[in-house]
Amino acid sequence: MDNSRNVDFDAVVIGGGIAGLQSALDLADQGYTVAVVEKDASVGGKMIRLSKVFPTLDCASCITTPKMAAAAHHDRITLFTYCDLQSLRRTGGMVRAEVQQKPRYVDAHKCIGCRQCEYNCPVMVSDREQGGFSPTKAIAIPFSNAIPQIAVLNPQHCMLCGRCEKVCPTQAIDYFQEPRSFTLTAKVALITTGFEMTTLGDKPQYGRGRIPNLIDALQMERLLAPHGPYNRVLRPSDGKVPDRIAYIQCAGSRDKSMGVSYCSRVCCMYAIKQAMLLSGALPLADITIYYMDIRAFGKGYEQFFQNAQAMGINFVKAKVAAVEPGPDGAVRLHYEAQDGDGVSTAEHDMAVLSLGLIPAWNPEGICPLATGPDHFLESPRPKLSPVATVMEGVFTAGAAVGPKDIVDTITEAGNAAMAAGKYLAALRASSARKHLVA
Amino acid sequence: MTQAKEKEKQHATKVGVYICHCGGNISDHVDVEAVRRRLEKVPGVAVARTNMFMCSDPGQELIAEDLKNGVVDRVVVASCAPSLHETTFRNAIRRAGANPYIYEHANIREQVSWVHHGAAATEKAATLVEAAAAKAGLLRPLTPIRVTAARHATVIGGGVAGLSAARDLADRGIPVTLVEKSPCLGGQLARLDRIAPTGERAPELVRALADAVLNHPHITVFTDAQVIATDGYIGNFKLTVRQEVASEAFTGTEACYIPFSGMRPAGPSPSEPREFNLETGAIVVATGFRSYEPRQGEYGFGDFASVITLPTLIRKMAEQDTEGSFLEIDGRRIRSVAMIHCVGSRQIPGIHPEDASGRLNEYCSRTCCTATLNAACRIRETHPGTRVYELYRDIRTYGRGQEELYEQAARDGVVFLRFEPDQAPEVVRADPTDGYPLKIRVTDTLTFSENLEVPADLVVLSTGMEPNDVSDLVEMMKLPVGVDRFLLEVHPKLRPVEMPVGGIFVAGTCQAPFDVGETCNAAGAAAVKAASLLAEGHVELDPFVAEVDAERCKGSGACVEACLNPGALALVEMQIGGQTVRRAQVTPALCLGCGACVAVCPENAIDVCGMTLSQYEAMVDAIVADQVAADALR
Amino acid sequence: MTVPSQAKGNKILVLATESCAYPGADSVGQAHSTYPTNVYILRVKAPVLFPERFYLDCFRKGIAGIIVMSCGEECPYDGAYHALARRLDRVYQAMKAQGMDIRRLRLTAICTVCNRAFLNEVNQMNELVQKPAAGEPGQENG
Amino acid sequence: MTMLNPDFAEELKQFSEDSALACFNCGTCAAICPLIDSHFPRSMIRYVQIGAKERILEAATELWKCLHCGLCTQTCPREANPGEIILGLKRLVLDHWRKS
Repeated sequence: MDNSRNVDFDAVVIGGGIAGLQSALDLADQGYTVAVVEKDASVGGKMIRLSKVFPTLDCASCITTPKMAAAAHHDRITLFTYCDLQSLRRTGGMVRAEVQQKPRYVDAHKCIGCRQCEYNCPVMVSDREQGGFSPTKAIAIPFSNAIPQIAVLNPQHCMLCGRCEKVCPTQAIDYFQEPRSFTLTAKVALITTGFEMTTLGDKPQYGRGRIPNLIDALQMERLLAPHGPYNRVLRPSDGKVPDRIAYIQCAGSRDKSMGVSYCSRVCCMYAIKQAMLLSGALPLADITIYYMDIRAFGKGYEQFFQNAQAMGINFVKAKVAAVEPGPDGAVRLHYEAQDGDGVSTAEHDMAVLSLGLIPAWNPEGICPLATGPDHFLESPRPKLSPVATVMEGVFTAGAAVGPKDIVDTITEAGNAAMAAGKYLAALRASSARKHLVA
Repeated sequence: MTQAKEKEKQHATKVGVYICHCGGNISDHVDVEAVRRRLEKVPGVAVARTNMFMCSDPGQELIAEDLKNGVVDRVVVASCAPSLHETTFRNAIRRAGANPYIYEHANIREQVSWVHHGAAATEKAATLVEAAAAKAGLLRPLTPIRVTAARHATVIGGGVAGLSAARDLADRGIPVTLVEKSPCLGGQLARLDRIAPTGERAPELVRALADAVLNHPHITVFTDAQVIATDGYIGNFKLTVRQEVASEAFTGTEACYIPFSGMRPAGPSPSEPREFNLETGAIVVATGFRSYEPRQGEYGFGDFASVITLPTLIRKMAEQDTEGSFLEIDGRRIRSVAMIHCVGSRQIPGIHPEDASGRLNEYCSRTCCTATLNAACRIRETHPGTRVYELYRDIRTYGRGQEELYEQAARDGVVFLRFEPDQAPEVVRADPTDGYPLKIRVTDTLTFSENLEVPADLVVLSTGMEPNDVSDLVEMMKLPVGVDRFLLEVHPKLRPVEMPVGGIFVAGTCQAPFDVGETCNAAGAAAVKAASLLAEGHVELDPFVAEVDAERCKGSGACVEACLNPGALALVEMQIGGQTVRRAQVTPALCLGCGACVAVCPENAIDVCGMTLSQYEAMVDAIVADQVAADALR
Repeated sequence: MTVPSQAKGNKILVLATESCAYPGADSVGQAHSTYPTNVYILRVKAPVLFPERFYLDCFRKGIAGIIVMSCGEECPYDGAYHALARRLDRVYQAMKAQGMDIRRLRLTAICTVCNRAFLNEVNQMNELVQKPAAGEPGQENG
Repeated sequence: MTMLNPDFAEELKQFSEDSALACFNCGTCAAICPLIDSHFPRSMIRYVQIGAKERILEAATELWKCLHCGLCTQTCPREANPGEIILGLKRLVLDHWRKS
C-alpha cells in the first residue's frame, strides 16, 4: 500500500463498506483497476460490525470477511484505509481525488499485526467497536477481523509511556507520524459512503442518552455477536441477565420532532432479527417490539416476521412517546395501546432504540454533488439509473443514496459497477476512435 | 493405482489442519483445542492449528505461510458450511502459489456445533476432521478446465429487467439476443401510468429503454418468441428459439408504442412460425411477474362490477385522463373510492384460502402500498370531489420519497383505516338509504376497534405480484424455485443474481417483487456478472470431472452406457503399447461429474477427480476408526 | 459413569447431495435444531457414484445405517435418480441374501429447506440402530 | 356501525387549521398528555378524520380538560398540531352549543 506518490486507476471508490467492496470487486472482475478510499482503519463498513443478518441469519462476519479479503487480495484493487477525501473534481475528463491519510502512529509497512503493542499498552480505553461496553487499549488493532490488520494509536488517550515502542518487534511505532496527502486519479468515481445512525440524544422524551439500560441497536448487535463484549447478553448497568426486553421502533425515523421524516427502511427487520437472536440466547425472556407499521417488504422478510410472531415475540402497535428510568435499572415506556386501554406504561429490564439512518458523508465543499431534502445523495434518474449522479462519470450505490438493507445494497453496488464499466468502455472506444482519426 | 500404493501416497502427503473458533460459534460447543491435539497425532497430518476466524485475513495467512514454507501440501479447514467458505480457502491457497484443489472442507459448525452439544460434539467434530484429513491425503492437484466462451449473451424477457440488462451488456460491447414472448417490449411497466414517487410517465420510460435496445447495433430482438430448448453449458449454451407468427399483422417500418401493451418493434414479422438456434455464452432470465387475479368473491370481486383491481383502475384513469371534480369510471361518477391493500399478498395459512393448486402468497409484494398511495393522491389532486379511503394492514412506504407520499395522501384527505388480517373488511351491497351502491364493513384498529362502514362507488383491490409461469424454463434449465414460487438465487448476499447452473443469471421480478429502480439495479447486477464472465473470452470450470485410467480400462463400454450426458463419454480407438485398442474417453466440458460411470466400471478404471471412490472409502474408514480400535481391544 | 450418547457401533452414514440434502442439513444447523451425534454426513455430487459394494463394505466396516439423501426427482443429473434407485434395489437384494435388516439402508429425497423431513429420517434411523436386533451387521448368522 | 362522513373535515376548517388528516395515529399525543389518561387527544383527532361529529360532541367536556401545555404539538412526529385541533374543536363545540 504505497501511497506516497500519485497513482492512476480506472476507478476510485469512496467508501469501503459492503457497497464499495462489492462495486470494487465487480469492476476489478471486469478487468479494471480500482482504488478504494476508506475513512476508517479497516474496510468492512457497518456490516462487519453486525452479529447476524436478516433474513437468512447468516453471521455477518461470514459474508463480509470473504468480500473484504477478496478485495484486499485482488490484483487490481488497492485499498487506502484511514483516509479522508478532501476533494473530488473532474478535470480534463479525469477524476482527481485529493486524499489525506490520517496518522496511525504506526508504520503500515512494518506492522505485522502481532498485537504486542496492544497487549502491553497500560491505557484502557472504552472500545467503540464493542458498543463502549468493554475496554480496548490506547493502541490496538481496530477489531478482530479488521482488514488490514494494522494497529492504530489513539493520540487522545496515549500517555506516550513508550512501552509499545519498546515491545514492537518491527519498530513500527512512530509517535511523530504526520497526516499524508496524496492524489488519486481515475476515469470514474463511485461514491459508496454509507450511513451513520441517528443518535440517542435526538429526542428529549427518550432521555437524551442518559437512561441506564436504554441502548441503541448497534450496541445490541455487539451484545449479540459471538465475539461481543460479554460473550452473552447482559444489561450494561449491572450485568443482570435481562428478562424483559423492549424494542422502540421509529426512534430516529418517521418523526419530524427528531428532524427525520423518512423511513429508514431497515429498522423493522433488524429489530425482528435481534429479537429472534435474543429469544434464542435467552429463551425465557419476554421480548416486545413497539412499532407503527412493520415494513417487512423484501424477499423472505414477511415470512421472517411471521416466524418471529410464531416464536412468541410480542408486537405492540404503538409509538413509544416517552422513556424514563424505572426502579432497579428498569426502563419505563409510555405509549398509547391502540387496541387496549389507552395510555399505558410498561417496564422492561432493558430497551433498545431502533435508531434511524442518516448519511455518513456530506459532499459540500468536497465535490459538486447534490443532496436531496433527506440529505442523502441525489439520484436524478432513480428509476432507470438509480446509480447515476448529477456529475458525469460519478456513480453511487448503497446507503449513500438513501437507506438500504444489505441485499439491496449489494445488488445496487453491482449495478453501479455495471454503469461505471459501461462508462469506461465508452471512453476506451472513443479514445480508440480518436487514435484512428489521428 | 493399487490400494497399497494409495496408502503410501496418502502418507507421503503433509496435511495441514486448520480449525476455526468462528468467534465462539464453534468453540462454545466444541473443544477446539482438544480437536487440534487429536488431529496433531493423526498420521499424515503435519500441523494442526486453530484461529478465532479462519476466514479472516490472519486466518488465511496461517495457511498461506505453512504452504509457502513447505510445512504442508494438503489443506483441511474445519469451519462453517462449505457453501460459505470453500471458495475463500481455495483462493487463499491459490494466492499462496499452491494448487487450490489440494483442499478439503470439514463442516463443524452447521453440522456439529449448531446441532450438538457437550463432549459428543467435540468427539464428532474430531472424527469429521479426521475423515476430511484422510480424504485430503489422497487429493491430487487438479487443473481447471478452460472452456472458450461465446462472446454473446441471451436475455429472456423484454420487460424493464430484460431491456435494461440487454442494453447494459451491449453497451459493454457484448452482442445480445433478446427473446420476448409477447409482441411488445416493456413488460408490466407498459401497463402503468405515472410511477411513484417521482411521477415519471411509464410510457416514456418504456420508450426510452426500448428505443435504446431496438436501435443498439449489438442487440437483436425477437418478439413473439420463446426459448424452447436449451443445451450446452457455461460459455457455450445452445438455445432453440421459436418465433410465432404475430397475432396481429403489423407491418410498420418503425417501432411504435402501443399504450398498455408496450413498444412494438418494426415489422414485418415472419409469415410462418420459425425455429432457429443460438450459440450464447451467458443467459439472463428476466421473465417478470403478473398481477394477482383476485378470486371470485374475494372482497366482492366478480360479484360486483364496481370492484376492480389497481392495475385496472390505473388503466382506466390513464385512458380517460380527465380532470374534474369527480372521477368517472365507465361513465359512472365516483364519489367515494375504497382501496383495500394486501390482496393476494401477505396471505396467512388458516385465514386466507389456498388456491386450487394449494398455493398461498405469504410474501409482501413490496410495491403495492406505494402504488396505491400514488393512485389515491392522483385521484385527490385531479378529482378533489372524490373521496378516497385506504384499508391497510401496515403501510410499507419504505423507499426514498415514499413516506412523503404517504403523508401527502393523508394531507390530501385520504382517510386510512387499519384492519387485522383475521378481521378482513367485508364488501357488501349498501342499503338503498345509504345512497351508495356498496359499503365496506371494517373493524378499524385506529378507531379503537370500532366497526365502521365505508361508503363506496368503487372498490379497488391492491393486487400483489406473482411470478410469471416459467415452468418450461425451470424444467429445461434446471432453475431452482423458492417456496414463494419466485426463482431462487444461490445466496441473497453472496451470489444474489446467480442461478446454480453456471452462466445463468436472474434479474428483476422473476426473482422477487421489485419496483422499477430496484429492477434496474437487479438487471445491472446480473449484467455485470455476465459481462465479467464473457470479458475474458474463456471460462474456467471446476475440474471435478470423470477421468479414465487408460492402463486399467479394458474398453467394456459400461461407463458409456451409464453416462447421463450424451457426448461426455465415448469409446475411441487409441494406440497403447503399439496396439490399436478401444478405450473410454471423457469430454471434460460436457462431463457433469455425477459419477454414474464410476459405479459401473468393472475395472475401477474411471473416477471423478477430487471425489474418488477411494477418497470416500478413506473417509468411511476414518469415521469407523474408533470402532475398529475398540474391537481390537476387545 | 453415564452411557455416552454415542454408543460404539451405531454410526449412521448419510450420503447427502451437494445441491439439495447437504444444504438441507446445513439449514437444520442454521435453525439450531438438534439430532443424534452418531449421524455423519458426507457431501456427494450424486450418490449414483457409489457401486453396490460400497454400501456392503460400509456395513462390513461397522456402519450401522446408511441414509442416501438425494434430490429425488429434482436431481440436477437427468436419469441419475432412477439409476440410483435401481442400484439400491440390487443392494437390498444382496443385504437380504446376507440376512441383513434392509431397513438399515434408506433412500430418500431431502431438499434444501426440508428440516423436518431431515430430522425425521435421522431420528427414525437412529431408533432402529439403537436396538440390537436380528440383522445387525456382524450378527447375520446369529 | 358508524358510517364514515368525510365532509366533516371541511366543516371543521372554519374553526381550526386543517391538520387532523396529517395524523397517522401513532398515539404519541395521547401517551404524552399529562392530564388525561385515555386515548385523548388522539381520539378526538381520529373522530375528525372519520367524521364522527356526534362522538366529539358526546365527549365534549374532555376537551376542556386540555390546558394547552403544548407537549403533544411539540412531540407530534407528523407535525399534525394536536393542540391546535383541540382548540378548534372547542370552538366547534361552542358554536354547536350556541346554535342549539
